[in-house]
Amino acid sequence: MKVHEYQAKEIFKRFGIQTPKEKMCRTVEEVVEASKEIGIPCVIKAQVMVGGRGKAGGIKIAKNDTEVVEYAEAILGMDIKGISVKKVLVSEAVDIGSEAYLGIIVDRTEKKTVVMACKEGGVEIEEIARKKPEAIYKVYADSLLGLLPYKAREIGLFLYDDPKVAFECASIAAKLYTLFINLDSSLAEINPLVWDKSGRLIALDAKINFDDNGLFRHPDVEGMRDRESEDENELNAREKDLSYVRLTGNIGCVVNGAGLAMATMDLVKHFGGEPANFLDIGGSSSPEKVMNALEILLRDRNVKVIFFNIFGGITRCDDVANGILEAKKKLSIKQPIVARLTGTNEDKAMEILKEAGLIFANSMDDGAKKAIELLK
Amino acid sequence: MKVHEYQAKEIFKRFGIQTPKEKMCRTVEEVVEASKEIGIPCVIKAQVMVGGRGKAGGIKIAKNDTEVVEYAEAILGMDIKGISVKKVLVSEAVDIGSEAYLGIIVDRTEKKTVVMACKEGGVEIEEIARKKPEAIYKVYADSLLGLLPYKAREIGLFLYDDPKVAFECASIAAKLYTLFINLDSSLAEINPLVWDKSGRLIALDAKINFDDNGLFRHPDVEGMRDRESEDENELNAREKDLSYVRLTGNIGCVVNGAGLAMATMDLVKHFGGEPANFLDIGGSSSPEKVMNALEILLRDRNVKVIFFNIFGGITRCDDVANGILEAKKKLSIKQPIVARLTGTNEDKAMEILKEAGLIFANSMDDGAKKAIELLK
Amino acid sequence: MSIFVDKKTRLVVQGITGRDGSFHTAQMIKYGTNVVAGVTPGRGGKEVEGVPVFNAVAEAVQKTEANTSVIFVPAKFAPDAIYESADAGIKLIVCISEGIPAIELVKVVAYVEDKDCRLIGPNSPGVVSAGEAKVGILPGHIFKKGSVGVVSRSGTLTYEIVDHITKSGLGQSTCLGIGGDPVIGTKFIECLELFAEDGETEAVVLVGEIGGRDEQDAAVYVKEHFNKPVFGFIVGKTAPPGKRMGHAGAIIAGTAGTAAEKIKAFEENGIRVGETPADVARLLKEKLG
Amino acid sequence: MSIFVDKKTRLVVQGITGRDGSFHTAQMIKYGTNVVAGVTPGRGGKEVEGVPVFNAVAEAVQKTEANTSVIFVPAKFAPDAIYESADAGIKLIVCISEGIPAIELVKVVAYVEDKDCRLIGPNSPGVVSAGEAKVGILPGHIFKKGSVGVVSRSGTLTYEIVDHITKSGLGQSTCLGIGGDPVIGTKFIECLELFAEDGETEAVVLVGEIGGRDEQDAAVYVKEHFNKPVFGFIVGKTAPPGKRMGHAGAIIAGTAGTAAEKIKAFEENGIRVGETPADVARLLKEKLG
Repeated sequence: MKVHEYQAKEIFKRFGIQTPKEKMCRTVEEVVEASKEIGIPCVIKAQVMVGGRGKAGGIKIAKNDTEVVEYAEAILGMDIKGISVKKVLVSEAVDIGSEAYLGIIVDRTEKKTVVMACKEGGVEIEEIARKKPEAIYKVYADSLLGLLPYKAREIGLFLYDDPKVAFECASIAAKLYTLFINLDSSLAEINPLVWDKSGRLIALDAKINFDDNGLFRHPDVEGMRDRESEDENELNAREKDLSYVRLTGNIGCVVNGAGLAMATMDLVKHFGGEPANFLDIGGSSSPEKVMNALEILLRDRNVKVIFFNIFGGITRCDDVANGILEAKKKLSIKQPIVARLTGTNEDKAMEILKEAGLIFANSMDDGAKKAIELLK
Repeated sequence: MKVHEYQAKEIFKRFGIQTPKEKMCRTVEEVVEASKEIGIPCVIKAQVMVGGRGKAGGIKIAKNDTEVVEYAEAILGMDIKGISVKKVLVSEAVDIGSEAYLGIIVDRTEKKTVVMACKEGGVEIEEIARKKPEAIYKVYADSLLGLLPYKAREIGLFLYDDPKVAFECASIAAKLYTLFINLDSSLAEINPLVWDKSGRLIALDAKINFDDNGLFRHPDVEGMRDRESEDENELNAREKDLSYVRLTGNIGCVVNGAGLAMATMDLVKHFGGEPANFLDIGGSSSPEKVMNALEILLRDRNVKVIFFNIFGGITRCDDVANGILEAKKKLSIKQPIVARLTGTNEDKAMEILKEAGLIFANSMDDGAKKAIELLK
Repeated sequence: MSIFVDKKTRLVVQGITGRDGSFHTAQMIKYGTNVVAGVTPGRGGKEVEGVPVFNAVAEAVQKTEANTSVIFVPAKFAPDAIYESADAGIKLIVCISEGIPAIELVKVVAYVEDKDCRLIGPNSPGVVSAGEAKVGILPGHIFKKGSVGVVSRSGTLTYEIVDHITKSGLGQSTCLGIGGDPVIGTKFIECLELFAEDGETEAVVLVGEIGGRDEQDAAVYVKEHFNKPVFGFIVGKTAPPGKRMGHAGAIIAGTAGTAAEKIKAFEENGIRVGETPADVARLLKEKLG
Repeated sequence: MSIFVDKKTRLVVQGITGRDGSFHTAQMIKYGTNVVAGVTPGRGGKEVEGVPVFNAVAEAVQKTEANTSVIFVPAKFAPDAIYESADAGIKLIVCISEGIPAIELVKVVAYVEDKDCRLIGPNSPGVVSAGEAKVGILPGHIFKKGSVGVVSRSGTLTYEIVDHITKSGLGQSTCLGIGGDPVIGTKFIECLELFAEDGETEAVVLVGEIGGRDEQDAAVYVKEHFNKPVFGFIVGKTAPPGKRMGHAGAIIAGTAGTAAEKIKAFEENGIRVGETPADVARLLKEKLG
């Protein structure tokens, strides 16, 4: 789960990491009000959870009252990569001395939490990782003891020559690590970390992603979810314990298991079709779950054919079959359904579905091909 | 550092461990008031930091209003092992089902934190440890991960057959462990842990000792110190970074280093004398520290001779000598001083003290003997 | 021969009295797995499918000499279950539970690696050594004793691949799902190391997916150290960047972890990649006859 | 020969720019110890007593091949200093700092034991191998090269004993204080194991005190495994129960840890106990001539 910059900064403050004086606003009036409080010049930053806000014109420095109004009007409501800007952050214009990068993730290969630092801030870390990986300094936290103070100092002394600033930076790294662990983050990033001309070390931008598996123990974080900016169907699917991602094609896929679901999408594409979605109904099935899955799937008006690909293990094919039957009754499904159901209780499923008007497939390949055929 | 039962129970409550309904009182009037709130019968318990309160008559069950007044009057002001009772705890009379023991310490031999449980509660654990050690069930916390839930369950399932009660007990063990670690305890004990007839698991008595080395990070705990019940001189010594323990003899000992200080006391005794105290002036010396040491030492009116035994390493003998000179001037010391000063700068010390009227010794043995001689 | 599990496996089922635990205990016994004990705290003394239940793993190990455990407890309790097994001297822990927070897994994995113990998973469908033992939830009927080893990051997709292999006339030595989470106990390379020494295994199939770079690391390992034929299959070619595809680990971050770069790494290092599951079986059949 | 430290010791001083650190660096160099580096974060590039100062132990190890460290930093920072040395590959850590909370030591000791690294202390006065190297704060002038090993739980009392030994005409192989805290890195038995294999050591003196049962454990070990003569000295005979005598560890809890039971354990296991420090030297002299 992602949160907005202004939310990440609220969390930063809670953990003692200094951020610029700033205020989140939803209207031009609020922006004008905030600019008086914060002072002019001030920075107006679009709050959208996609990269490249700056290039898209979503970040502007207002140098006078007129510009405050002008930029607020321009940015609020602006469309950035398909997302409409509903909130802006009005921020103190910091007098930047130097910019650095500080971020924490779990390193899959080392199976450890890693703190990354780079003397170049404000640039995309993945870009640097690809082009000059040696510019990124990595320090691994001890898996059981956490980020030891001497390792935090290592980060500080890498970024700054002045020991006082280095130790201040070490303290920020330690706080960022505590935040990362205490809130089950999957990414906590200060980019740029600014050493300003008045001598402060300050988080000019903030990014925190959360591990969905850890959200259950952080209801306060879950409460920060911006439901407006998420796909309603994906949200709905998650609430019903389904995993759904909308794509742009027209063949709706219903599959058990994430790997098989991806394989199904790939196979549709392989044979010349276009998958409308990723949809994993998960392990233990029930007719109700299948109903819910179809309901979500059908909200996508692009779906012209439905392709069920089920390999029963824990999932019982008869459960799926019963779900299909019920859904057909209640949801008045007009699209043709191609069904490939194999494994646990496949015979029962066939019995249940024999008069349901489905197109049966005896393999994944067969199913994908039949689904594509139906579109012609 | 030790705290009273009522303070330990305040801490228990903070960590979610259930205690009886109770109230600390300083006067008979307060006890009467509390008994109305808590209900009669109630238990009146002397708050003193020594064992054997019960046997000394410091714990009574009052079955009516008259007894409340009678016992309150009897216990408040009572002398238990030389300590005057200034506070009592008025406690709900719990309907005891069964009693158990639950305690946590750091095991020196295993170098680990150990949770100890025993099905016999309300008795002294050291007594059981000596007489039937097999009755004590021990579970070691992982040094880095802490007390894992499965180990807390082991404790619960050892003490109680009913799984529900066992899991409740596991949760108490987990809370007690968290308390132990979070507050730098050296002992955290529930004795007895009572399963009462209404089905509650409740800490009927509570004991917490704190690691003095950890107190610096727990000012709230330090604030619980009962200055009234501690020896004023020992308290004073600690504040001046000296380690002092008063004994009953008449030869005052001033030594650098705890081991040597104990050796000095033993030696005095060995040659037939009686040490008045343990006093360690610590590593790095200063004339002022020596002054402070003598000031504390001389508050003990029993001291008839002073014996300095200094083996200079970090401690400089000339610092000690200067301290003695100054103290003689400012404190008008009448007692004779035997001085054995060897090691770093011993020559300078001799030079400083040559006209100070001290009795010099060329070894520990010599010093101890001379000090004893002076008493005759 | 085979790897991880076989006839000598003495299995303890953690969470045996739960819905999944009891169901799969029956399935594993049916397959021939030697299930010697179950554990559910507070249920000690009971039986499930004829298997004695204990309060703690240590007790189960002491009384039944269990050497392998399979974990069916909810994610919230799974790390503790793993610690318990590792402490009790279990040598192989197969964790089926899914949804464990990554920061817990970092601790769990470090702890287990420090003991003489291997963790497979979490979020693993389990391990099957065909005709020997089945530990986990993979459906037993699709397997046939043979010479192909299969290692996969996913569950049902593994069944699909195995099913194709069996239908092609070939069989399997050992098949396992290593789990779809970013932090897992056992990765491709460790499985390859064991397959290299397994006399029964003549070829290996690596089933990968988007996210991370385990497939790339495995590809380099195969080229440098592995002497048996290896075939690959990668899913997620149509997955958009930044979107999690079910598994916590199946996500393309920025430009890293795409199916294209994984397929490229496989092919550059001598691993033939199938276009579809059926294709993988066909390639295998061509090679092994 | 000798144990723990010798001419091959390459010492890094953690906290070298502090008051105690710099003073004792000079003293150790004067004794002939090979002090190769110092560490104080933020002071890298400076020099103390001609010794180069680094920001981190890893850097010091890399540049100077230090293999031993001595720690002079305040208690609050000492655990981190120990972790840093252990992580940097230091083989012997001597921690002089005192006042570290016991629950930190539990972690530190577990962590260090898991590495190929030994911790002496905390709250240790250090280790001296006479004529070879001095690591810590023991006064160098009282030592004389010889054949007696001394292990002690205290500081100045060790000096007293060593001084008597030297004045009796005998000398020492290695002398050390293991620290007075309840939880310490190295205990009597581990020192005895090393003294057993040290050709230079002909007899050992164990200097114990009230609290705990390390002396009792050591006594049993001596009887069962140790073939050289051992002498003992125990302080705290006059200490009252329940009162801490300076050291965090020097306390008689209930009826356990008294001087009487320690002396009894020594005598029952063939360790002759001196009544006074002078007496210990006399007993040694009788035995070794």
